[in-house]
Formats: sequence, structure tokens, C-alpha cells
Amino acid sequence: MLYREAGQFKTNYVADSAIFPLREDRIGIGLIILAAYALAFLGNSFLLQAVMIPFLVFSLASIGLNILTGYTGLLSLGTGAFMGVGAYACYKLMTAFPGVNVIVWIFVSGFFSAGIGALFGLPSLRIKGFYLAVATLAAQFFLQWCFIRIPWLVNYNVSGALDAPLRTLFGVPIMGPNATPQVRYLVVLTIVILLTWLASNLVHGRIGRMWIAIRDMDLAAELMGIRPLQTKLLAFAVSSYYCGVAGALLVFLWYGGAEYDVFNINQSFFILFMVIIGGLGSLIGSFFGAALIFILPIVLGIVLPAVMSPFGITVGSDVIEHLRFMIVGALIIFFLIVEPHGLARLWQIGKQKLLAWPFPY
Amino acid sequence: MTTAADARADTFPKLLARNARIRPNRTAFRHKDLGIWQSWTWGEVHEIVRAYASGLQSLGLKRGGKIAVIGYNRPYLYWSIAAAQWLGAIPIPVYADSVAEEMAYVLAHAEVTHAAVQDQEQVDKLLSVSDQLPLLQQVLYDEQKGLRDYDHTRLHSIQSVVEEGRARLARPQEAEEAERALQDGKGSDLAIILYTSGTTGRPKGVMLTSDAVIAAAEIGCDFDKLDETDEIIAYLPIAWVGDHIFSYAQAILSGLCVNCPENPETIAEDRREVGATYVFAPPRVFESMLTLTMVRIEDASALKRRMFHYFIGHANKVGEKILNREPGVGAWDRFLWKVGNVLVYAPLRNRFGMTRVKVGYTAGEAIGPEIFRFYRSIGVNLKQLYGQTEASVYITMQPNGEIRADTVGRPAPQVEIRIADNGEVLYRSPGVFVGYYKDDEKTAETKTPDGFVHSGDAGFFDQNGHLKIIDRAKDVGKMRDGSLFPPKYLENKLKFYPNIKEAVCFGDGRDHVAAFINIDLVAVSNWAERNGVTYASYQELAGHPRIYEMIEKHVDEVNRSLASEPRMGGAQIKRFLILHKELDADDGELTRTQKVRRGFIAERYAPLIQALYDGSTEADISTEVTFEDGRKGVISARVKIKDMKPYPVEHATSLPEAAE
Amino acid sequence: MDILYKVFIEPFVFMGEAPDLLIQTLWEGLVSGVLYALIALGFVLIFKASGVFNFAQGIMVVFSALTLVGLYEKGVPAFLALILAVLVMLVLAIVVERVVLRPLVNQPDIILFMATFGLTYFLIGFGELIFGGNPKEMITDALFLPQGTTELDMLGGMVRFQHLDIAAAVIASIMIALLAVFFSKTRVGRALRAVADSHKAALSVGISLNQIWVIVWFAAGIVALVAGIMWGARSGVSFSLQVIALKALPVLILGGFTSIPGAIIGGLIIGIGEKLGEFYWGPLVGGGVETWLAYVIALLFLLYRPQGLFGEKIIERI
Amino acid sequence: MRAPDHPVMTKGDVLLAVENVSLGFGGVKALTDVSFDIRKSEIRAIIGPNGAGKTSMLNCINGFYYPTDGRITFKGVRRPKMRPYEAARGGIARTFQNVALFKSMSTLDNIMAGRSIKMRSNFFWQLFRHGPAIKEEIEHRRFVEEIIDFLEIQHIRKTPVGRLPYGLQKRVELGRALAMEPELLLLDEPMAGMNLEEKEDMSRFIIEVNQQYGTTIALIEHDMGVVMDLSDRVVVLEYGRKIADGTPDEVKRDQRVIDAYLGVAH
Repeated sequence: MLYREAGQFKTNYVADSAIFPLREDRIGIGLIILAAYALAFLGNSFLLQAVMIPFLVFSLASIGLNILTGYTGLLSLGTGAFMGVGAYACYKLMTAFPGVNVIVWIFVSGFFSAGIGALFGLPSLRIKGFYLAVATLAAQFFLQWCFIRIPWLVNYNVSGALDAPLRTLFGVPIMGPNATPQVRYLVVLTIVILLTWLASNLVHGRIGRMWIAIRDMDLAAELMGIRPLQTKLLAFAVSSYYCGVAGALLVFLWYGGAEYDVFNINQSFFILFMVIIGGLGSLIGSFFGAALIFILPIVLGIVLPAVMSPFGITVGSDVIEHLRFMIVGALIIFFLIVEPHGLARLWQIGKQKLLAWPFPY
Repeated sequence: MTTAADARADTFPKLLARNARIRPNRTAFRHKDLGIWQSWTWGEVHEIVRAYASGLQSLGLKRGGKIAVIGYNRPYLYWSIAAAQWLGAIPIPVYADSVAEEMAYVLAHAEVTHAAVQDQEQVDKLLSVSDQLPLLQQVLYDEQKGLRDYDHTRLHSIQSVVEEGRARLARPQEAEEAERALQDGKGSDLAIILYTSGTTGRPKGVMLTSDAVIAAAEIGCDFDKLDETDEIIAYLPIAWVGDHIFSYAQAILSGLCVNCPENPETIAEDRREVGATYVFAPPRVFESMLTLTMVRIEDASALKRRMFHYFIGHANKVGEKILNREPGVGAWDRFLWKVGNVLVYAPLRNRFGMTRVKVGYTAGEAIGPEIFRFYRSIGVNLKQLYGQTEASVYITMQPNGEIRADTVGRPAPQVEIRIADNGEVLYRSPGVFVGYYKDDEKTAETKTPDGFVHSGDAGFFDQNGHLKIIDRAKDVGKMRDGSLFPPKYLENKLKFYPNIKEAVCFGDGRDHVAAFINIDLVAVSNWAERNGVTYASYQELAGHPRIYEMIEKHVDEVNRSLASEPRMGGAQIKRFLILHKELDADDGELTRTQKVRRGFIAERYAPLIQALYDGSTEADISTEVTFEDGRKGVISARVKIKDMKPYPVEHATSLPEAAE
Repeated sequence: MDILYKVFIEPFVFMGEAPDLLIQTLWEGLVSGVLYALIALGFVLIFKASGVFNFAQGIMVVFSALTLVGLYEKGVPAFLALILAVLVMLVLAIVVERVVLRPLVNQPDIILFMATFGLTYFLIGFGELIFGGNPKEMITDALFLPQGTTELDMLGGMVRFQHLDIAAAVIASIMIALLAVFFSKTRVGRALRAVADSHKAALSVGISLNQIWVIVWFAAGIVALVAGIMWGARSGVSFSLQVIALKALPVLILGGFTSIPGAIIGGLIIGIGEKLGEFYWGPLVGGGVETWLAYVIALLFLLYRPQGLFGEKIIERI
Repeated sequence: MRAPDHPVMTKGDVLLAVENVSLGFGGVKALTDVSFDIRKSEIRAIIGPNGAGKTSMLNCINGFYYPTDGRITFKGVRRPKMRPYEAARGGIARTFQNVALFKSMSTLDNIMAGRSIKMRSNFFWQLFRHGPAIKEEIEHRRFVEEIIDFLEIQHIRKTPVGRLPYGLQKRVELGRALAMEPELLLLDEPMAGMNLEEKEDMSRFIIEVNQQYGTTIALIEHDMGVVMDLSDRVVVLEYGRKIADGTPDEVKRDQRVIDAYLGVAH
């Protein structure tokens, strides 16, 4: 309905293969980004700290897992651990080299998880499907064990926990207790936009096609000269990079400090659920999935007590947490049955409908 | 507004050179090829055409020589026309889908020595009839595919000819020669020969001069204020005069951009991508688009469907008035139309690729009024025009604000029209043709000594001075009192009512007009159900008094409208009957394309016709019928005949002779 | 060199020096191995009959135990609670068949696999919502499970056998044996095996596919309940048990998804392997290797033999 | 389309030689002692009844299986045990009996994926979709567009292939194989399940590929009419053994072929 694609013709291949070939989409994306930045100045601390920052962080992690599971078709249950690698690497780097700006270390820390991810991706050449999923559990449990048992990782800190030191960018504190949610939100937002853009470039080019080829029909892909191992390892590495950066952001720009336990298997699962509900093989779906899974309990936590209190029933936070598990579990089953391609497909259908409006197709 | 200053540019190659001078960097042609819209600017086109001309010269094409141009709408084929004209040779576009034999006739008749064709398919066709074309020397092709292993002694790719031309033009004397060839061209030279298929007989070659084509193109350009920002999509046969005027002549004249679709299968999509501002399509295109719309909307959700029908209904009420800027539309209706525009009309225009349409034309045959109104009511400035190859298209056009579904408009600027006694439309304009190629007899038949051309169509001017085409002139009969009797016109008027499926009118050489009516079973049985009319068979329903009453009302309305039209008042229906059976192709009453076979019916139902004219109130008839399973049987019936009261005729004989 | 010595020599020297400790470790490994095998059997049952890799099997172990204990805590007599817990597993099987399996029939395996993640989380949330999230004690007494310890003098030391462990090993073994008999001797069991081979064959036995799904899920539920009681008695009942339940996955990888003997042998390898690893090599790296050793063993094994111990070699076709 | 890079071979040279190849899976013998050759620029058909080992033969040729016995020589070099992608990079492309397209991708992307081995821009540029990456993307897009044009599938350029009818999918698959600019093109039943018109189109494309680009083609096909029309030479397998080898006419007259195959099929 809103689209006017008549007259939007392409006279060169660059324009034709653009990621958003339609003007209306470009405008839409621009507006969303603008609104996201505007939110930093309009939203209150609660919204930024408790909703937006974690939403963005989880979106980034979902993009990471989506590259692996959605685009390349390799199921991983080790996302939490790969996020942890990023967080610990970032901690070590910024405490060892406090002179270098922390933004640099956030980006560099991803490389460490990329390396570890690729290492655990090695078996993917020989094993597929749920076998591989079990193999990634090895990464999850082994790495988690490392976080606990190697005190060097936390600089022999007695509490065994990571904490965010004070760090600044252009003299403004962006990390540590003095950094305002507003500033941290802006930093996270910028990093997420940048990395989403890069991911979008990747999946729309040669590498993305190779990933999807492996996912859709791995034997045919190999018979076309696509090297399965390299392609899969690259997916593991890139995926883990994103997870690693997300992990660093999670600990240092959201929580401000955390223990190994935030990278447990439940975290892996929740990221996976974000990907499934958001849509396998869709970047925008990663955002949708993160929004639904993360924001749902927040909404529940606000709405449910308010609704129940007139009846004299108090709803504790533990009940909310239990409901969250139930709802998320049910949602997964629901989506797998009704729309296995997740919210992204609904979004796509919606767009398609608008494009074909008033026709149904 | 584009040409006055360039009076000297009296041929298309000269206009091309002018375009290259005044708008070298504007896009002239686009062709969706290899997935994107490959584009050429006027500067580039001029360079290519110039080189192409020189290359053609080296292949022996001379002033006055003939070159056939065969294929779908491809830039290089349009440039073949221009390059030939550059040399003073005469291009002869040929329908791409004609079979080899037809092609052979045209090419032999036109004595072509060269042919520029699109692809292997056309080359193969030419090769298959090469023995009938002794004069054909060289064949050029646009698309290489499949032709690599062909004998290339007389076969060349257009690109290679252009390259050759470029090499030649690098030499000063050749460049000079090219310039001289260009300047030697005169407006009075033959620009093109367009073969019209015609309904009967062999195709005739309509010869048009540059002056005529430019003058005609100018009529349209000025009328709709076309300029270099306009876009057109070229998808109709290049051998058809419409495409030649719209996609070639007007493009070069006003500098608008011509877009060639990728292939016939992708036209709908390509049309949408381009979003042309200047659109031309025969009625069937609009009709099938509308049908598709209605079919697809039925698949939409109930809510959407209701919304669609509501707003389309609203558009039907006020849309045209709003487009015509007529007064009398309330603020609320305007507001509703705006809402509808957001929800339905604009998206529909977008789907049709008509978002940017400034003006769209339909011509060639009569468009259904409801189809025409539909497009106008959703905000597409669709107009009808009446034209012919012999006129370089333009005869009448519809000025903004005076657009009606049932007329084809006023005479186009510089066009004179007069109506002959038998109702035939004659016209004279700067765009008329020189004559039929190698057929003086036909030329003399068609063209009067004072330069008027017989259109072959019968029509009249209504009270607003708009021409209304009623039928082919040869089909229009005369009644005993001399009034015109246009059977198809009457029948179409009757068939406009959904209850009437088919109508057959009689009146040629008689005192009054009488009609057979066939009811539409679906519509009428629906009506019967709602109105509590019970019946056991088609025959019973057809003979039911209340059905007669209903049909009588329709006939009465037709009579009233005929009475208000000049020269039509005499053709009012005095008596009618409702046939007891459906006219059926299986019984030979209709052609397989569902057209009435008037003569056969007259014979078969002779007793009924006699009854219609001898004043009896009913008649018996029995006819042999073929049932669906192939059995034959006889149906007998007694059919009632109704008398109608004619309306007094408003316009006696005072009709505007020739407007303008 | 020191590290090599510590890894490759010292543990074995230690084993030889203190065989009683070795026996003790092997025993503990054996008991947890049998229980792993029992959980893995639940997976195998479901996978064989419906091709679904039921990730939720681990959670069913906890959920069933929690139901039992939870009901008991609410005042239901132990015996009745046991029956009710069995019924709950039956209801669960029916609901899963209706809500999850039936709509997802003919979907790719991986989709069904992911659906069981959803089931897992639903059950966690549901169980905790009803019975509370705090850990509970297994009702050992009420179920007449033996307690206490037998200590035997053996090989120059004292080896302790907890009665509960003995009971667990015995009950688990009986359970496994029953299942084996069920599969090979009964009509339904044979039908189940037929389903694994071809769905048509199963229909010819006269059992609908949907019924078979309910039966296997119910059977897997009972297996889960038994495993849950045993594990619960040893380490308390809470959802942290799921981490233990997940250990069944490497067991399956070792044993193959469709093989009952494979599950048993895989269970024993994993159970004994991780106890040995923890006891003898764990201290080298600070302990706690039990959490991941099983997975790493499975992973290394996969690289060598992707189809598992008892699986058939996969010939890829195009 | 450019000719492949390797200049060594001229028309008529032996491009690929199969010598005494046997292949077994456990106890089952798929191929027994098969020998034949494929010459540069010819169309070579492999025919035989169902289960004759035709697809296994193709699988051996492109490295998906490694023969248990015998050897395969490609361009004069004995083929070592290799992974299929190495064979692909060596200039062997193929299509599959049951279409093996990447079903979520569009026609265009499927064929572009066939260009993967020709694309070299590094990860960094890919990341920014800039410089060499976009330049290369365009260059190959052009090439792919020529294939699309050649196969007359412009109208489905951006349609996800999963939605296409079977005949078009086969065409897209051929396009994807052509995108690799192979020296040897293996077609596994390119016309299976097609109607007459589609078969004619496909035959035309196969001949044009062979003639215009000199691509050597080995194909498996059941439609004997098509095989006899298309191929220069035919090798006949039955129960994993070669029973005849020669021109279509020779093969047609061979008594063993008539007994084993033609007699059954017709």
C-alpha cells in the first residue's frame, strides 16, 4: 500500500543488487535508525537501561547465531559460551592495556571468540544436525568450566566476577559506574548498527550465498566447488565474533559486571529461541526475536501484577520468571508449527502484502 | 513547443542530431537486457545511428533503397529505422510474429534489399523464404545467440555494422559523406512504409513522408505537452503505426525516453518498473488488466474485498468528476476519494505501473465504457483517440475535461473531418499518407481528389461536437426512409443491459427496426428468484410477461437515447421479441468467437422476422437444436411480439458537417 | 616433562597403589553410568519410534520426579503420588502427541528437535510454577528405598557401597531388561520397531501411528520417572538436575540413537570415564572436569566415527 | 561465455578416461571393471536400465565416490582420491537426477552461487561490499545474466527456485552448472519428468552449449530418442558392467543392448 515501486527501475547492477532496492524501504530503515538515536534523548533511564540496551545486545548475539544456524544451517548450543569468551577476552585486554580505547578492545575481543568458535566448529565437517548440536554442548560446558577454573581470566579477582572499569570515549565515561545509560545506549546502538550493516553485506554477497548453499544442499554446494570446511568454519568464526562482541557489551555496557553464570546453557538456549522465533536466516528477524523473548517478561512483569492485584493476588518475580519459561517454550512450539520461518517471515509477508496491495499476492 | 524553433529539422535523423546537440546527456532509450535497464543518451544514440548509417552504406543501402525491420521492440531496431532514414532509404517494419509466407509477401512487394532483424528466429524465417526474395542482399541481426555457426557472407551483426561504420567515419571523406546524406534528406521524402494487415486481402503499404509523420507526431506532442522528461514503454509491434508514432516519432521529436521491455513474458513487470508517464495500449490490455484485478481481488480477505468494492464504487460515483475537475462534488465525497486514493486507487495505479502516468491512450477498437470509466475513476488520465495508419494516427482526440466513454473526442488539431451521406467519416490532415505503395487503384479509392481520406468507419458528431464511431461503414444499412441503420451499434446498446445476453437487429431496407432479444439466463433467473417469478424452463422464463415488461423497459431506454442522437432517431426499435432459445454456436447461430451470424439467423427464424414486420402479436416457430450431448431435437414455441412507442426525434437532420 | 608424567604416568601409578580407590571410583562410575543409560534409553525409545530427537527427555526426568515429590509434599500419600505421577506422564504423552507431534509430522528432523527445546522450557516453567523452584528431597523412605552403606574390606582398603546406589543399579538394570523384552517380545514392542523401519508396516500391525507415539512417549515418561527417583534420591530434586540429564546426549552419540545396547554401553563408558577422569586427572586442572568431559569424549569420538558405536555407516547419495 | 582457461586440449583428444573402474559398497558391487573415455567437445551418453550404475559412474567421475578399483584419468592426469569440491575446481560440473538447487535462493542467486569458485575478493572487501567485492559481483552478475539470457529464464530471475515448476528448475540447475564454465559437464537425467516441449528446449540448450562453447558433455538419459539425437557416442551399462560402446547407430544395432535394454524399454 505504501510502496510505489513503479518507476524505480535499475540501470546498473549495483543498484539492482542493493540490499534495499526500493526507496520506501530505504526511507523506512533511515527513519528507524533516526528514531533509535532520538530515543537516547527521549527515553528515560529505565527504558534505556532495562529495555533498549539488553535488546540491542541480544539482537547482536542473535545475529551471530543466525549467521551460523539460520544462514549456514549449523545448529549450535554454545552461544552463551562464545559470548563469554568475548567478555573475558575484553576484560583481559582492557585491563592489560588500559591505554587503548575500550571500543577497540570490544571489537578485538570478538576475534578471540571467533578463533575459539572456529576451533569448536572443526567437527562440523563430519557431523551434522543434532550430532553437531551435542558437539557444541561440549564447547558450552568446557568453556564455562574454563571461566570458573581459570582465575587468570578475572585477574585473580577474589569474587571471581568480571567488573566494568571506568573507561571514557572523548572524555565521556562510557563504561563503569559513572557511565550514564544514555551514553552506553548510544555506544551499543552504534556498534550494533555498524555490525548489522557488515553482517548484511556479508550475507548478501558471495559468502552469504555460499553459506546458504551449504544450508540448502550441502552436497550440491560441494560439487560446485564450495569448500565445505572453510565455509562452515568461516560461519563459525563470524558467528562467534558477533556473539563475542555481544558478550562483551552484555557484561560491560549493560550489567556493568557479571559472573560466569550469565554465560550458561540457558543463555545459549534463549539466544537460539530468539533466532527461531525471529526467523532463521533473517537479520531483521534477529531483532524481532530478541524483542519478543527479552521484552516479553518485562511486559509481563509490569502488566501481570497490575492486572492481578485487584483480585488480591500478588504476582512475584519468580512467578514471572516461570511464566516466561512457559511462554517462551510454548511460543517456540507455536512458531515451529505455524510459521517455521518466524517473525521475519510475517514481516516479509506483511511487506509483500503492502507491495501487492490491494491484491492478496 | 518543441519543434517550432527547429523548423529546419525536417527529417528524423536531423531531429536526432538536434537532440544530440540540445540534450546530449538525457536518456533516450532504455532496454531491459541482462537484468538491468541498459541506457543510451541522445548523444550516444546519435553517434550509433550515424555510424550505423555509414555501415549500412558500405553494405550497399542507397537513397530510395528499402530495408525491412523485423522483431520486437529493441533499440537497435528503432535505430535501424533511423539509420536507414539517414541515408534516405525507406525502412519497412514488419510484424515480428508474422509467419514466413506473410513476411515473404511484404518483403517481396516492398522490394527490400536489406533486412535488420532481431534474432535467430527471424533470420531462420528469412532464410526459409530466401528463394522468394531474390532482391534481398544483406541480413543484419541484433542478437548473436544461435547464429554463430551460420554462413556470414550475407549475414552481419548490427553491432559489427556499427563498428564498421565507426571505422569509416574516422576517415574525413566518409564523415563528410554521412553529413551530406543527412542534409540531402528532405521533409517531403518518404520516411516509412507501414504495411497494414487489413481485414481482407493482401497487406497494403501505406507510404508516409517525413513531413506527415513529424506533423502527426507534433499534434500529439503539443496536445499533451510531451517533453524530454516523459517516459514511454515500447511494447506494441514496431510495424504498427501507433508504435511508430509514439515510440519513435514522438520520442525523437520531443526527446522523451523510450523503454524497451526485456521480452514478451516480462512486460507486466517491466511496465511496473518503468512507470511510464505516457502510455498507450489497445483496449484489450486495459480489459485484461481489469479482469485480472477483479479475479485477484476475489482471493483477498473479506474485509479487504469489501473495502475495495466500497471505494471502487465511490470512485465510480465521483472519480471521473474529480479527475475532470468538474464542480458538484461535495467535500465529503472528495475526502472519501482521497481516503480511497490512499487505500485503493494509488496502490492499484502502482500495480498497473501507472503511478506516473500523465496521459494514457487507448485506441484501435471501442473500449467498454465501464472499463474506460474504471481507469479514469481511479485517477488514470486515460483518453480515447481515433486514428488510422493512413492518417499517421491522429484523427480525433479527447481534450482534457471533455472525456467521455462513448465518443472518441473532437477532431485533432489541424484535422478536418466530414461525414458522408452514408455516415462514413472522411478526414484530411497534414499527416495523411501519400498513397499505397504500388497500388494506385486502392489509393484512388481511398483518397478523394481534394485530399480527404475515406476512413471506412461510420459515425456522427454528437451535440457536443464529439465524434461517435458506430460501425464499419459497409455494415451500416439504410432504412426505407433513408435513415441510417447501424445494427452493431443498436445491438451493443441493448447488450449493455446485463439482462440481455444477445440481440439481433433488423432494419436494412425496411420501414422500421425490429429486434430479437436473448435474455441472459444467469442475470434474469436471479432477478426472477428475487421477484418471485416461477418458471420451469428457459422457454417459459423467456416468454414470461414480467420478463417482457423488464426487457421492454430496456428497449425503451435504448430508444430514448437513440432519439437524442443525431441521425440515429430513425433507428429506434419499433418491435421486438424474446427468443425462446439461446443463440448457440453449436447450432451455427454464433461464430465460435461468439459473434452473431446475422444472415443465418434471418434465414432460420424467417417466420419470426415476418411476424415482426406483418404486425402480428405472436408467432410460432420450431427449430432444430443440437443438445450438449450431440443429440438433435426440435424446439417449438409460440413467441410474443411487443410494440414500442418511438420517441420524437430531437435532431432532425442538422448535424455539424466538419468541425475545426 | 613433568606435565607428561602427571598426565600419563602418575594417575596409573596411583591406581595401582590404591586399588580400593579405583574400585570405589569404578563403582560410582558404574552407578551413574547405569542411570545415564536409563535416561538415554528414553531418548532411544522415542527416536526409534518417531524419529524425534527428544531433547526434553532430560527435563522429563526432573519433571516427573518433581511431580512425585511435589504431590507428596502437598499431602498425597507416597503410593498415590507415584500413581499420579505416572498418570501425569501419560497425560503429558497425550498432550505432546496432540500439540507437538501431530502438527509437525513430516517436518524436517531438526524442526522437531527444536520443538523439543520448546517443550523443555515449557516443562521447566510449568513444573516450577506448580511446585516451586526450590530444591526438594526425594521421598526415599516413603518409597521404601534402602539407605545406609555397606563397607567392604577390599584390596587393602575400604570400599563403600551405598545401598541406594545398589538399588539404583539394580532397578535401572531391571528397567533396561524389561524394555529389551518389551521391544523384542510384545506385539506393541514389535510394532514400535516396525515404525522405526517403515510407517506402513506399523499400520499393518493394526496400531495407528498416533497411538504408537503416545505409547512411546508414555514409556519414555515412565523411564524418566524411574531415573528421576534414582537421581533425585542421590542428588535432590531440582531443575539443576537437567544438567545431569543432558549427559545422556553424549551417551547417545557414543551408542547411536537407535541402539539399546549402544545406550547401555555408552552410558557405562561415559559414567565410568568421567568418574575416572574427575578423580585421577581432574586435580591437574583444578577439578570439575565432570561437567564437560563426557561431551569432549563424545566429540572426539564423533570425529572418529560419526555414526556412533552401533550405527551403520552412512553412505551419502545424490 | 568465455572458453575455459586450460588451453591444452583440442577437439577429439581424450579428456577423461575411465579404466577398469569398479565400485563397491560393502558387499554390493555398483560398478564392475568399466572402461570408456570421453573426448574433448563431444556429447557422450551413458545409458542403461535402472540400477545399471550410471549415477554411480558420474559420482566416481566427479569425485563424490572413489573407485575401489581401477583408475580415472582427467586431462591426462590420474585422479587422486579427492574431495568433490576439488573435482569441481578442476573443471567438472554436474546436474542432479533429483534437482539439487538451493531452494530458498532465487534463480539469480543459484547461478551466482555457481560462480563462487571464480570469485576471489577477500573477506575484508566482502564485509564492506565495496571495492573489489562489488566490482567482482557485477562482473560475475553480467556473466550470469548471459546464462539467464541463454537459457531464456529472464522472467524467473528473482523468483525463489523452490516455487518454480520442475522443468524450469532443471533449466536453472543447468545454468548453475554452466556458471562454473566447466570443461566437462555431467548431466544426470536432464530431461527426466519433462514434457515434450521442455525436452525440446533442453535438447536445444545442450546442443548449443556443446557447439558454442565446446563444452564436453556426459549425460545420463532414459529417453532413447533424445539420446540418439543428441549424443556423439554412447556407452551402455548393465548391472554395473559395460555391455556396449559406440555411436548411437552402432549401439542401436548391438544385440546385447537390444536384449538388455532397448528390448525392455521399447
